[in-house]
Amino acid sequence: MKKNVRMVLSLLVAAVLILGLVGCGTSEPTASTASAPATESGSENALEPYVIGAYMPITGTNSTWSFILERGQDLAIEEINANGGFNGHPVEIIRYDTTSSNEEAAKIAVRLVEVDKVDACLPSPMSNEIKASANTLNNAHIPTIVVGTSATLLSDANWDYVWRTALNTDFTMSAWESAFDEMGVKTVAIINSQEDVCVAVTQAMEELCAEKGIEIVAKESIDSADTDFTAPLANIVSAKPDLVCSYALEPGNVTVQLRRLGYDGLIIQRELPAANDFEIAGDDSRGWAFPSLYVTYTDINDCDIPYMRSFLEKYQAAYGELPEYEWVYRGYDAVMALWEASKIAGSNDKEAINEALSQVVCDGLGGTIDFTKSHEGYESFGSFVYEDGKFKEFNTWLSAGGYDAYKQND
Amino acid sequence: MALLEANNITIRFGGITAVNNASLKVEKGSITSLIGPNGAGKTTMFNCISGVYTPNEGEILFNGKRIDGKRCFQICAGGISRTYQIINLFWKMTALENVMVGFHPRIKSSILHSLLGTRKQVQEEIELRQRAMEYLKFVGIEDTWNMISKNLSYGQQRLLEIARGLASEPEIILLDEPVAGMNTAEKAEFNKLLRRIVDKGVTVLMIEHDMNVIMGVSDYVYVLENGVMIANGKPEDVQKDPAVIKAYLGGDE
Amino acid sequence: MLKFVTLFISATILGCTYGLISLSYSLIYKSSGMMAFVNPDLMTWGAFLGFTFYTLMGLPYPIAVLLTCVVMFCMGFAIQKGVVRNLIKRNVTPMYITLTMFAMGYILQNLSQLIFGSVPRKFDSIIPGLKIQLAGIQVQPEAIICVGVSLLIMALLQFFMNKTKLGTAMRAASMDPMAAESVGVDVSLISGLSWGLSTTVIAAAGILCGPIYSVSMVLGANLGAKAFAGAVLGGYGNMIGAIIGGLAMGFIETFVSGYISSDYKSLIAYIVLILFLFVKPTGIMNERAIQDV
Amino acid sequence: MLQRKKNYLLPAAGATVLVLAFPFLANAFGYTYAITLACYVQLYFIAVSGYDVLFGYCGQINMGLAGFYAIGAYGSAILNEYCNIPIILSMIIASVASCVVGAILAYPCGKLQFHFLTLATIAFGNIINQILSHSPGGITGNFNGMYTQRPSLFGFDMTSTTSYYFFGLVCVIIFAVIKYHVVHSKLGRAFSAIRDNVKAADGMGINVRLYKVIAFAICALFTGFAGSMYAHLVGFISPDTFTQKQSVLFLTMLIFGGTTSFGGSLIGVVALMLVTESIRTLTGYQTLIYGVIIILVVILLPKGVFGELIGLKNRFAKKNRKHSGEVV
Repeated sequence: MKKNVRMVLSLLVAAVLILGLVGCGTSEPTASTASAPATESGSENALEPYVIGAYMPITGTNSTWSFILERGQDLAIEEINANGGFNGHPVEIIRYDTTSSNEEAAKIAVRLVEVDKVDACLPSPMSNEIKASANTLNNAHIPTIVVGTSATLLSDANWDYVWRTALNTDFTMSAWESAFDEMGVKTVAIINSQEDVCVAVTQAMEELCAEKGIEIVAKESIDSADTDFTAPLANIVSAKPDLVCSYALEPGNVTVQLRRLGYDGLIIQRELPAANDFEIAGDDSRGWAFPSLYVTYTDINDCDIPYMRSFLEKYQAAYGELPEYEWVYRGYDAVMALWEASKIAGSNDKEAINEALSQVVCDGLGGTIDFTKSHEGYESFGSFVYEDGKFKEFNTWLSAGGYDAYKQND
Repeated sequence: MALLEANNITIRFGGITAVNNASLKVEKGSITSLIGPNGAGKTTMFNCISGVYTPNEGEILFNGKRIDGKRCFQICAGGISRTYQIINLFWKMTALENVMVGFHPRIKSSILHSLLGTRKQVQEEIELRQRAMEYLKFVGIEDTWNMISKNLSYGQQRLLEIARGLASEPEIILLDEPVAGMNTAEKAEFNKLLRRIVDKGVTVLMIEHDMNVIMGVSDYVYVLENGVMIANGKPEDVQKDPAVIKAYLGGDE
Repeated sequence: MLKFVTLFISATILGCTYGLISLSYSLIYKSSGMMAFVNPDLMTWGAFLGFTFYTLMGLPYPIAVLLTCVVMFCMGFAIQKGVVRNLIKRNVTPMYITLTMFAMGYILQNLSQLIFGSVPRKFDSIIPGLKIQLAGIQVQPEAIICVGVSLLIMALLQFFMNKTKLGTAMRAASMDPMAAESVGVDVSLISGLSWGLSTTVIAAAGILCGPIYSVSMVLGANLGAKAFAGAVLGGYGNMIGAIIGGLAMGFIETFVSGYISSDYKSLIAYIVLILFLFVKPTGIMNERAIQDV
Repeated sequence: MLQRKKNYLLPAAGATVLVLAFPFLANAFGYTYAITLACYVQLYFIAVSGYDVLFGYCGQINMGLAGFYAIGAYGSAILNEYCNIPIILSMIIASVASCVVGAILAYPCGKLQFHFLTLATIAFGNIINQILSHSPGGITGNFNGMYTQRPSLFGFDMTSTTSYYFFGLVCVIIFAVIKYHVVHSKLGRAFSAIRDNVKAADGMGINVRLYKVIAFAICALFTGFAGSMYAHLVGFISPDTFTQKQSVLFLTMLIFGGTTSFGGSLIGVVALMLVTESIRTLTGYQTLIYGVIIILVVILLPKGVFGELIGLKNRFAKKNRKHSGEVV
C-alpha cells in the first residue's frame, strides 16, 4: 500500500507544478478580469477596466502597517468607481505580497508589466523594495506613484515615470530652522536606527546643526530589530543635551527607556508616529514634536480640515474606526493624484497620463499636491507637538510659551 | 629486518591498560596471526597500528620508519591497509565504487585535474574501473559490481572489504576476524584466497579465533591475553604451549 | 558611575531574558536531541497569547500565565506528535528535521500575523503604578519578576532533568530511544512531554519579556538568535550553563554597545558564538550531552 | 556503460533545442515574464548544484549559504563600482573570494558534528549580514543598498532579459560541466565516502578534513557566482536580501528536488519557482503555504520529487522487464 501512496503523491506534486505553470500563465489576479477585452455582460459601460498594480510587504518582517495602506488605496478606488472611474473605465487593483523581500518585489514588477499589463502602479512603501523594482516600471513607461519617504529615492536615479505623494525627509529640516532660534537650542543629541529613511534625516539634521552652530553632543545608532536601548540612551542622557532627536524606526520603546533614564525634554521625531507608538509610549509621549503633512485623530471632531474630515467619515463608514497610521493617507493621495491626471489627460494612455501628471495641482490630505515643479508631490507641510492627548500646531504652541515646560539646562 | 615492528606497546584508556608492553614483528611475505580470548586487546592493537589510537608508550616501525602518531590516512597511504571487525563499507555506494575508493591514495591525477576533467584524468578513471573489476574477480564477487553494498550478503561484504583493502596496493594488509560468520566451505575457500594474496606480494597480519584456520595457514602466531603477549612462535609449538591452552580454553582441550 | 550601574542593571535583565530562552533550547536538546529553530516563533506566540488573555480579556496575570502555559504545552505536544514523531519514524536524515523546524517557524509567524495582527502592542504592566528605584535608576517591576522567575525555572529544570525519574527518562529517551524503550520508558509519550515542557518554558519567556519589550511579531526572532549564542556559550544542554551563557551574552552586548558602539552589538554576539563553537563546543559548563564532538 | 549512453542522446538533443529556443517561444506566446523566471532558475540552479556537492555528496550541512551568496553579490558590485573592473571579471573574482572564505570557514568547521556545524554556519551567515549592514566606511551603502549594472560582453550590453538569459545559460553549462567532473572523479567518490562512513573513509587514505574543506570551497564558489549573477540581474542589492530565509530557500530547493542528481536540483528549483508564482495570488497566506509545502515534501517525499520519479521509473522498468521474460 505504501508504495502507491508515494506514487500518487509525486503525481500530485507534478500536478501542482503544472497548475503553477498554467497559473502564472493566465494569472487570475484577485480583483480584475483577464486583461483581454472582456465583454462584461450586464454593466452599462462595457469598457476595458483601468488596471492599477500594487505590491507591498503583506507578510514578513516589514508587514506591520500594510493592511492600512491597502485600505487607503481601496477607499480611493471605491470613490473613483462611484464617480465614473478613469474616463469612464472602471478601476481595478491587482495586489501582490513581496513577503518583505527585494527579490520578490523585482519579480512582481516584471510580472505586473508583462503578465498583468497594468496601466499604472503603486509600489511598496519600503524604499529598498522600490529601488529594486522601479527601474522595470520606468523602462515600461508605466506611471508609478511611490509613497516611500527616503530622501535619495528620486534624486539617485532620475525616473521620469515615477512620482511621489509622500513627505521627503530632506524637506523636514526647514520646519526646525526658525524654531531652534526661538527655543534657544545650543546642544542636540541624536539617536537613529539604520534604515535609509532614518540615516537620511539624521544627515539632514547634522547639516542644519552645523549651519546654525548647534553642537551635537552625542550621536548613537541603534539596530531597529533590537528591543533594549539602555546603553546608547545612557550616553545621550549623560551628555545633557538641550534637545534629543529620536530618528528610530519605532519610537515607542526608545522614548519609554529615554524617559526612564531621566530625560523629560522635547523629543523630535522623524515623522508622525503610529497610534501604537503612542500606546507603547503611554504618557511618556508627551513632548513629541514632528514635521508632518497630517495627523491621526482619536476623535473625528478634533479635525477641522474639510477635505480630511470627509475622508475620515468615509473611512469610519467603511471600517468603523479611525485610521491608526498615516500610511492610509499616503495610499489615498497616490490614487487620487492618478485620478486627477486621468481627468487632465482625458485618456487612459500611459504616456498621456504621465504627461498629465506633470500638470497636476490638486488638494491632498496633507495640503496641495503639486507636481508642476518636480516629481515631489508635497513640498510644504506643517509641524506638530503632542501634549496632553492632543496634536498642537508647533509654531502657535511655541509662541504661546509651551516650550518653557521642557527647557532643559537654561 | 622485519617489515612491521611494534615494540613494547602500552595503551591506557583512563586507568584501564588495554595493551601492556606487547611487541610483535611481521616478516615480509608471511601470514602472521594474532590470537587471544575475547577482550584480550587484539583489535586495540590493530587500531594502534593503523593509527586510530596513538600508543601511550612504545613505537611502531614500518620499513624501519616510525609511524605511531601519524593519522589513519597517512598510514594507509604509506602502505598499510586494513579491514574492520564490524564491517565498515560505504553503504550507499555500489561494490565497484567501494573498491575504487580504495584506490584513492594511488590516484595520480591531482585535484585540479579532477576539476577540469582532463583527458589524462578521464583515461585514468576508465583504467581504474577495469582494475577494480579485476580486484572483485580476485576475491570472487565480480557479478555484484553494480549492487549497492548494503544489499550484498554478509560473506560478500567481507570479501568486498578485503578487495577494497587490496585496492590501495598495500605492502601489508591487516585482516580483523575475516572469517567470522563463514561456514566451513567458505573458510576453505578463504584459505585459498589468503594464499593468493600472499603470492601477490602482500604480507598479511590477521586476527582470528578459529584455531584450525590459523593452524592451517599462518606462518607465525602471537598470543595475546589481557593485553599481555603470553606466547609467540610457529603454530605447532604455540598449540602445545600450556600457558596458551590455559588462557584460551580454560584448562584441558 | 551612574552609567555603569544603569548598564549593569539593564545587562542583568537582558541576560536573564536570554537565559530563559536558552533554557528552552537546552531543555529541548537534552530531552529530544533536536535543535529547536522553531522556538523564537513559539515565544512570539506565548507573548501574544499572554497579551490576549491579560490585556484584551482582562484576566488577572497569574491566570493569564497559566492559560498560556496550558495552551502552549498542548501546542508543543501536538507539534511533536504530528510532525516530529512522523519524521523520526521514517528515520529521515537529521537535516530534514532542521528544515521542518524552519518551516514550522514560517507557519507560526504567518499564523500569528493572521490571528493576532501585525501591529506591535503594549503589554500592560503586571503591577500597575508600582515604580521601583534601584540605586537611583527607575526599574520596571516586570524586569525584577523576569530575573526572579528565570533563576527559579533554571533551578527547577536543573533539578527536574537530573534528579527526577521523569527527567532522567527524558534524557534516556533522547540518547538512545531503543535502549530506553527496552527498559520500560514509553518513548513516544516522554518525547511528547519533553516538547510540551520546552514549549511551556519558551512561552513563559514570552509572557515575561512582553511587558518589558512590547509584544510584536518579531519579538521572538530578535531575542531568539542571541539566545542560541548564550546556550552554546554556557554548554548546550546544561540548564545552569544556559542561564550563565544568557547572562554572559546580555553583558557582552550591553557593555559593547555602551562603551564601544552599538553598531557592532549583534556582530560581536555572533563572533562569540562561532569562536566558542570552534574552540570549546562544550561551553563553560563542559556539558557532555553532545554526541562525540 | 556505453550502451546506456545511446538512448540518452535523443532526449538530450531535444532538451538543448527547447532550452535554446525558449526565449523566442516565450516571446511568440507573449509570455515574456517566463524569461525573467528562467534567469532566476539559472542562478538558483548553480547555487543549488554547489550545495548538492556539499550536502548531497559530502553530507555536510551549511545553513549560512546566504553569506557566500552575499559575498558573491557585494564582491562583484563593489569591484565594479569602486575599482571599475568589467562586470564578468568582477563576478569571477567575487566568486573566487567567496570560495576562499568558504575554505577558511571550513577548516575549523571540519571537526564539528551535525548540530554544531548547523549553528556555526548560521552564525557565519549572520556575521556576513552584520558586516554588510555596518560596513567599514559605508562602502556597501549599509541599509541603503547598492545599485548594480548589467554585464556587457565584447561591447554588447545585456540590458534585455533575453540576452541575460543566454549569458546565464552559458554559466549554467560551465558550472554543470565542473560539477560533472567533480562528481565523476576521485573528489566525488571521496565526498560520498565521507558521507557514508567517515571512519572507513579515514581508514582508506582519504584526508577527511582536507576533502571537507574542498567540498565547502566548491559550494562557496558555486553560490558566490550565483550571488553575483543575482546582483547584476536585479540591479539593486541590500543586506536584507541575504538573510537566513535565503539559506533555507536553497535547502528547500535541494531537498524538494532530491540530492545527488542534476535532475533533482533542476526540478527542485523549477518547482519552488513555479509554486511561489502560483501561490502569489493568495496574498497574505504565502509564507504559510510555503511552510506547509516544505513539511509535506519532507514527510511524504524524503528522496525528493526526482528521487521518487527515479524510484517509479526503476520499479516500472523492473515490472515490464519481468513480463518480457528477461532475467532481472
